[in-house]
Amino acid sequence: MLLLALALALAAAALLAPSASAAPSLEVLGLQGRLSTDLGLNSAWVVVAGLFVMFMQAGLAMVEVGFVRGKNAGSIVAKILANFAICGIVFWAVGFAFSFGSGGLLLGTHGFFTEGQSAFPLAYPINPKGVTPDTLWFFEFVFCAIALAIVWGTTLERVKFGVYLIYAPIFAGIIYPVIAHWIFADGWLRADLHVQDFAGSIVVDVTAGAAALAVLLLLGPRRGKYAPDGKPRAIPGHNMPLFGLGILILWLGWFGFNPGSTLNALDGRFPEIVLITQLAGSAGVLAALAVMWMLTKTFDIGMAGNGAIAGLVAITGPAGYVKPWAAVVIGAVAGVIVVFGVIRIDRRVDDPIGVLSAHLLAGIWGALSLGLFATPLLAAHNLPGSHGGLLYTGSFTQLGSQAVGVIVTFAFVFVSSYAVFWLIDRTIGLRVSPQEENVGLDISEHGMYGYPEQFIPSPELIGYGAVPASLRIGTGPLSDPDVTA
Amino acid sequence: MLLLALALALAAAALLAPSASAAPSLEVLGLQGRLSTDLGLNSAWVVVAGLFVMFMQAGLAMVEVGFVRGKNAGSIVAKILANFAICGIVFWAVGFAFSFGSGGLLLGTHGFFTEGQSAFPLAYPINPKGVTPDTLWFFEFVFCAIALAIVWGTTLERVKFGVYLIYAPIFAGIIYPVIAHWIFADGWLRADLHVQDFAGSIVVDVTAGAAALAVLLLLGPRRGKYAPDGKPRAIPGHNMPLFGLGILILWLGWFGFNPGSTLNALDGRFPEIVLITQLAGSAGVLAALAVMWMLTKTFDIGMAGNGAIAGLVAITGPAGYVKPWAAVVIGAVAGVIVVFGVIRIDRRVDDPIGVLSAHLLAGIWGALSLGLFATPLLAAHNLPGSHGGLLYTGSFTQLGSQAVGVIVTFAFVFVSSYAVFWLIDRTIGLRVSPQEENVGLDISEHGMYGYPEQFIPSPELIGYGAVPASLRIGTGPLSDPDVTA
Amino acid sequence: MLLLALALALAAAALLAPSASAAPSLEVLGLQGRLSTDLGLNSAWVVVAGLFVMFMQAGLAMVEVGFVRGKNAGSIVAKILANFAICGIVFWAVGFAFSFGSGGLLLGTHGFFTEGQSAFPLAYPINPKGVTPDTLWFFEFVFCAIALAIVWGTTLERVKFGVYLIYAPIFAGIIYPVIAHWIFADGWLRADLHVQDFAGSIVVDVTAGAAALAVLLLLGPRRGKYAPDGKPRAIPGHNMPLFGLGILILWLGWFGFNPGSTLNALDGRFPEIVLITQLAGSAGVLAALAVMWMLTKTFDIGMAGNGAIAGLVAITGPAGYVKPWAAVVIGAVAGVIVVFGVIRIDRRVDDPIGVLSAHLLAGIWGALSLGLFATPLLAAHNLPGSHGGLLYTGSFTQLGSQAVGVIVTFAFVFVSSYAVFWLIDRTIGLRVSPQEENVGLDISEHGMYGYPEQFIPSPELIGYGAVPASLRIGTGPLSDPDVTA
Amino acid sequence: MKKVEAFIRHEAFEPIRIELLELGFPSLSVMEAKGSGRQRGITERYRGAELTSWLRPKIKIECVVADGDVQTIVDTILKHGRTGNVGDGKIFVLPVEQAWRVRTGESGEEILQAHPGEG
Amino acid sequence: MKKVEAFIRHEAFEPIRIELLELGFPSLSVMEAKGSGRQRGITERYRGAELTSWLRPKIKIECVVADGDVQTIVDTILKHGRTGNVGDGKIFVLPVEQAWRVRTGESGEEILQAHPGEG
Amino acid sequence: MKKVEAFIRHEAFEPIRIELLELGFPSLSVMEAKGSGRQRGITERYRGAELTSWLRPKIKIECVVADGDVQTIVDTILKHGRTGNVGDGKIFVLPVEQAWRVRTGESGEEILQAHPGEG
Ligand SMILES: Nc1ncnc2c1ncn2[C@@H]1O[C@H](COP(=O)(O)OP(=O)(O)O)[C@@H](O)[C@H]1O
Ligand SMILES: Nc1ncnc2c1ncn2[C@@H]1O[C@H](COP(=O)(O)OP(=O)(O)O)[C@@H](O)[C@H]1O
Ligand SMILES: Nc1ncnc2c1ncn2[C@@H]1O[C@H](COP(=O)(O)OP(=O)(O)O)[C@@H](O)[C@H]1O
Repeated sequence: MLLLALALALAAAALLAPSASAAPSLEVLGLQGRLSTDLGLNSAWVVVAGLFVMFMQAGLAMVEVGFVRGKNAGSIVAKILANFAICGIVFWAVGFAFSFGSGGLLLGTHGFFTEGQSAFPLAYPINPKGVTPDTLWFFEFVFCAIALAIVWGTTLERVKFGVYLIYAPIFAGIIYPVIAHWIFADGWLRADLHVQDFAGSIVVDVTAGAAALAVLLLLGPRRGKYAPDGKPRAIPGHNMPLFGLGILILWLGWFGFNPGSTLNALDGRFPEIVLITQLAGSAGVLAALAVMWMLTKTFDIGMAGNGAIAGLVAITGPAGYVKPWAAVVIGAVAGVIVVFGVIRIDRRVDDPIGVLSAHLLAGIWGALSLGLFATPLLAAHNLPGSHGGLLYTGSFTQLGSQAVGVIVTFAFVFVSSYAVFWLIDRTIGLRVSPQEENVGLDISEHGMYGYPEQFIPSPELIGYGAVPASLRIGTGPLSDPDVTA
Repeated sequence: MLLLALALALAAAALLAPSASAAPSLEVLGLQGRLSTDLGLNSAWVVVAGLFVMFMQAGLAMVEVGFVRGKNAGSIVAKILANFAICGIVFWAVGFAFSFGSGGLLLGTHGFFTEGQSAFPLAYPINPKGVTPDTLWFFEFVFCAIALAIVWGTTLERVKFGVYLIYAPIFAGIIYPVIAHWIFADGWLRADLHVQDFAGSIVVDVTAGAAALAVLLLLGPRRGKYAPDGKPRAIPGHNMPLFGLGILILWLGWFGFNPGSTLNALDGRFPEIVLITQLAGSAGVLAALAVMWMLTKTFDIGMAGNGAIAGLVAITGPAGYVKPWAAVVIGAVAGVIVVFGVIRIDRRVDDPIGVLSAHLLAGIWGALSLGLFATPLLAAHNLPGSHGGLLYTGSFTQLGSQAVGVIVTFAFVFVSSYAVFWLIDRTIGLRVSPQEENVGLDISEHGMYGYPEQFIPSPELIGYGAVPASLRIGTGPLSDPDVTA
Repeated sequence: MLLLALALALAAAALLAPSASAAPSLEVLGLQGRLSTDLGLNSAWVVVAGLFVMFMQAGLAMVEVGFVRGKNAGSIVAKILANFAICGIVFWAVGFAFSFGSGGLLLGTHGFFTEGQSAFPLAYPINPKGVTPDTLWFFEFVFCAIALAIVWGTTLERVKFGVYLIYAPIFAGIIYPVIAHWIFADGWLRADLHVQDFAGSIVVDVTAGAAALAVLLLLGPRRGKYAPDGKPRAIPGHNMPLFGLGILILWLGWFGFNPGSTLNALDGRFPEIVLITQLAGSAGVLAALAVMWMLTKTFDIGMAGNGAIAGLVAITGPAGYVKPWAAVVIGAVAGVIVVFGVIRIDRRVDDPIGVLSAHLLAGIWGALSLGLFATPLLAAHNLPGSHGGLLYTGSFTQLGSQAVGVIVTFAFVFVSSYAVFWLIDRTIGLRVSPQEENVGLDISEHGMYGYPEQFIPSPELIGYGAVPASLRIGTGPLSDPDVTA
Repeated sequence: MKKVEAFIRHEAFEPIRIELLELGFPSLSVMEAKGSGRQRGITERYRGAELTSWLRPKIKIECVVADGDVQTIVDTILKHGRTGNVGDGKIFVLPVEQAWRVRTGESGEEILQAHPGEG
Repeated sequence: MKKVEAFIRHEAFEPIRIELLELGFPSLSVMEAKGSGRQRGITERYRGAELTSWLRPKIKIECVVADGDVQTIVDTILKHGRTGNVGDGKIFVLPVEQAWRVRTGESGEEILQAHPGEG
Repeated sequence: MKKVEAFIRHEAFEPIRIELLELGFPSLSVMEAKGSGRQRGITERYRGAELTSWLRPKIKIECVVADGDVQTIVDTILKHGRTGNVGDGKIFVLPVEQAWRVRTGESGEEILQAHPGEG
């Protein structure tokens, strides 16, 4: 009802709003068939790239499903759907305008409800080599949505469902847009400090990681995670095959994430970024496997997957700035970071899928690595005024900018998110009761197990026993003598 | 054997058929490198969009797997593969010609076996802004295939496998093509009555829903679904994570479904349709979650997914005709419809995955909503002669056309499908025996459980016990004292 | 550490290597916005097609997960990730240069580390109608990666993890590149003998099958597979739904595999190849289902999937050479072959997922079928100097070439792989111990079950029992009286 | 005290449970079991190879009752468990020497079922 | 010899196992069971329809011991199994007539638990 | 009548079942169990953290036979169950007072196994 009311209000507002722009609108141009082939090509490429990024929702869902216990597996599904749904509406209504709308160094102030084509300086027609505003919306929306999805990784198996419904609009409406505006659009970090982030090591991963840390500190560990003596204990996820499927989907999605961030199919950059992305992911897997083998003499499945993510997260920021060989180095270092990160962090705080290691730490490393390995040519191409990395220029300038970008982002997101979560904790509460946690979120929050046949006694499941006698058929010739109807 | 014979006959026919067209064929033009960039771009975009639609087969498969009991999970796989396979061959041989071949108001009569490029008025070279005929074939084929897949949603866990093999060719060969011709191509509903359906709320969803209802009425509920007093009882699906994966894959596929239906990457419309699709899906999820929470105080996972589907189904018809704000309204209403639909319908007939609510009801709503919210500009662009919606024009004309489109489609598909299913029921029978239903379709129709380790006693599974003594190795130093070889 | 050292060495090498080419590099052209729209379009299409091929890693993973026992399901994930990772780095460092770098009839000798745009004769700027070198790299890399993944299909549930780490670099670095060079690039089989293989029935499937046979002969069957009297016994895979998901993902991927092999969006060929691919897959499913039904009166799920793969494998080679009707014949024959292949081969050697039938036999049939059904027009278009098939020309010439291509490929790959595996067997050993095999690879190689909750007693899993008394909360009003915290 | 152990078909359990509840016997435990007896094995097929299964799924009921209640329990199980086909199952009665209720630590016959007023 | 059979909550098992081990009783077996007793059923919801579950998951412990050890075992289970809420479970004791160790073929009371030195 | 209960390794069951069938004892039931005894726990690893498992999977056989058949059953289990390693399992014999066949309602010793001609 509330939602309907909101929708109708929006509708009214939109109908009344005067169409601000004087230039022939894209819509009219398109209907007249006057769009250029280049614009069509760029938009098609970026929409398709965005589709692969959207699919990362499924990837993350499967990773989380795989890494939680079976009694909480269903809740992941509801969580992903609700957050993705909220993000879609909020990012359309306000998030996109705040982040990519024209405005100033602090915040975009135009383009609410994607109204006004000229409100978006990165899109056509203001940037005639680019994509249509709706294309830009979609591509940036899926970024925001995956960042939001990552936030919750630290909260699995114990957070109240209501927390999503409160924080998601705030994140998609203002927290993420602020950072995106500052670093991806024309905000101060980019314009004044030349902070560089090709596809979001900072904007997506550091942001998500900072928020994930904020909620985790308030939420505390899962029951039983730490023995009375404080030693962490393994709470293994219940399904490695689905985890593996998730990792492969995420990897696939990254080929939309990084190469699509060119917002362009015509500058010849995106295929090389595909290669660079692959190399970093490869190196992340191999480094993580190797380190784990040295530590435990086993080839840890979860760590191999975490290594892939770490490598891919780390290359996200520098993907458009570095040479292929550097991608191997960046990915391998990320793979090492993630292993030690997971093991160390596990001693203190309970991060079920490794968000703090694979996203926050690897994202920071990725942001800084750009300051080490960016070639001057690519730095200049991507942002005139920015600098090549230490390795090429001998100068710490870009590295310093990167560090500032990371610190500012972390501070802003952590503080604002902590405040929001603190308020939630003081009001409706962040965490389900111990009883609910014991029995699992599927049954306590969603009324039904994710795997009913595993948890409900078969005599009570229709089709496995609970067929009332009155429905039984008589005896007769049976092919399987042990099956009666 | 039969199939081979058929194939050889086709081969002979194809070899003998004179190549009808006089103009230089696309094949020759292409081989000479004389195709235009625009045609290449359009075709590439539409093929890629079609790939995402094709992937919806996997999405629907996972939704169905998740929503059935474990003993019937494997049969979904065989079902999807067989139907998809049949549809491919039949839609190539005759379905495409009937639906999109040139001909008349009732049925296409040219272009069997995709022969004759000029037989397809919507494709290049007759429509030089469009796509190649094979591209059109693929895009329309995946639509037909998903419609066919949806039909079976009401029949899960009790229908005979043979039913698919009989009905699938009829549906893909004639039932679906008739409707597609009438509404998508140059049939009477579109040409004379200006029925509008951008991407198939009617053609795909009402069609599938009508056929699904026909077979359901003949088939009856699953054993035990209704208590002796007639009260419906929950038969929970066995796997919410795979259900969730399926929903996300379907959502992804919808970004091919709707935006790809522009059949064009150059009119600038498809990115906005991406946005509109997302908004409706979002609103569907949130409305369904909200309504269920009001009804039961739980966040129902299955309903969240059904809400997404309902929102996406509803926007399928009007996607190319409405403003973004209207998509929010359309999706939210669909989300409400689906909840009450599922609950009410469950009292009377047994629809395991909610086809009648999420596809039939939401599809009808989507078709009608176009008559409410279509903007005059977009209506004129999509089909000269059609009208804007009630909200803009104050006229019921388009709404009336839409209603006629729904009624005609429902009537034609329901009656023809009912006849076919009635005949099947009277001959080989629609339904497996009660014993087979009890033991599950996996074992009774396919000879093996979908999850053998869950149903076969471990002592009888090789590797879990059934290793004959003769294969055992002697004793020796074992690292795990409890494992002998 | 080793990896890091390697990476740093590579970095040094790359930094020092003089940029060989004199022409303005693609990078510079692109940065200046001087790339042609056609090049952008072709590259975008081929990158996207490559993404669908990359996704086949997930498809194969799910097929293998589905077809193994639950105790080995997790190991599939680690296997896929490790092989994919290794392949990425090795194919970048050397594999691509050996296969597609310019050089001679035997091996490419330029373009290590993808350096030197002019080193790749199939790519722009040498072939200005084509794609950028990085695009070509990615597309060919995902081919190599899937071939490598297929190799391991015969070894599941008993091979040591270390074997992957040794063989993968050799396969991706030299064995596969040799065959790719000979048949896909400008090697002797293609240049001198006009062996034709559109998308890899030989290069991918015969290659993978030959290596898979080599390792299988050395490895032997799974324990208990053959009864003491030599009769094969069924070891059913544990998860048909994930198997089905895998098949559908593979099918989707094939629409990148075959149509993307045009390396071009502008010659109008790729949409027809989409149609042809679908027809062969369809026919494969239906033929396999039909034959199995005749043999066993059940609709075998696994065989339906194997039939799809066989049909798709068989059409891979001739996809760009034949008419649609021929695709139906080729696919149907492959579907028959795979059924008898699986059943016969199962009597002698233990091939858990049917690599030898669905890839090796179907691949050989596909390669030969090109010699039967290739139209002269398309043969000439694809490779001037090659011949149409027997059916059109009455000549055995092309058929003979195809047979030579198959034999040479099989011989080279089988012998070289057998040698490598023999060496591994004699040194670290190919196979885990009987105890490890009994307990499953997940626990023995990776330290944790793929489904911990299925194998670890619930009282020992945190959250299902093992919460120490000290963490229990007191009594109080509980909504579910049976849950204490 | 006696322990009644019964191996029955899954679909027989629900009516048995309901009638026992009505008769004042809410307390019992069940377990999944597999059994072989007079019924033949069934043959499954997997990609052409065969697998024969001799054990069929059953529910095992365990219910400890006072000596005088044994016949009631047995009769209820017999009444609802019978289809007349092989595989209907078996009932066994074993002696029990002592019983405790964990919640209170009480022992003896009176703890076996819920007290009339408690239920 | 006696067989102690106990139906308990899952979370009670771990401390019971640990204390029995310390007391010199490492040998026991457990099974998953579902039980109904005084606790009420719970209601689950699935897409608007209801499903009532009367059986709740329990762990069944089976432990065969010498006659004199029965009370120790029972006491340990009572100690850790009690939360005071309905659903804590029951313990039963049954007579056992003979026992064998499969590994050696030995029989008798002394095979029930590991010998002190064997561990 | 006696009930033979045996906890054995999974891989021992198949030969035991076959030999019992040949000896005229087709009727038995099995359940999954987990046990601890003299065997040590094993340690699993998950992303760097450890998990120790003390309980190992076993099959529990339950077979009710006439008094005179106990030794045959026990011998068969001992014969095929023994590998000589710790963890081979245990066999227990319990008294049974009465038995019914659900299919016919008959009771007594003769219902325990299939009649010679019936099988
Ligand atoms: N002697 C026995 N000991 C243990 N379980 C038995 C015994 N006899 C039968 N059962 C159990 O009862 C089930 C049904 O036995 P069956 O012989 O088929 O019954 P019927 O004789 O009524 O046809 C078996 O699957 C098994 O679980
Ligand atoms: N008479 C009995 N026979 C078999 N199992 C029983 C019996 N009584 C209780 N149980 C088992 O004990 C569990 C707890 O029983 P309940 O009556 O709830 O305990 P309490 O009386 O302590 O509240 C039940 O779920 C069931 O598994
Ligand atoms: N006293 C007992 N009570 C119940 N089960 C037992 C007992 N002793 C052993 N078991 C079962 O037998 C299995 C093997 O026991 P174990 O002590 O390892 O045998 P062994 O002494 O031959 O090495 C255990 O896992 C457990 O399931």
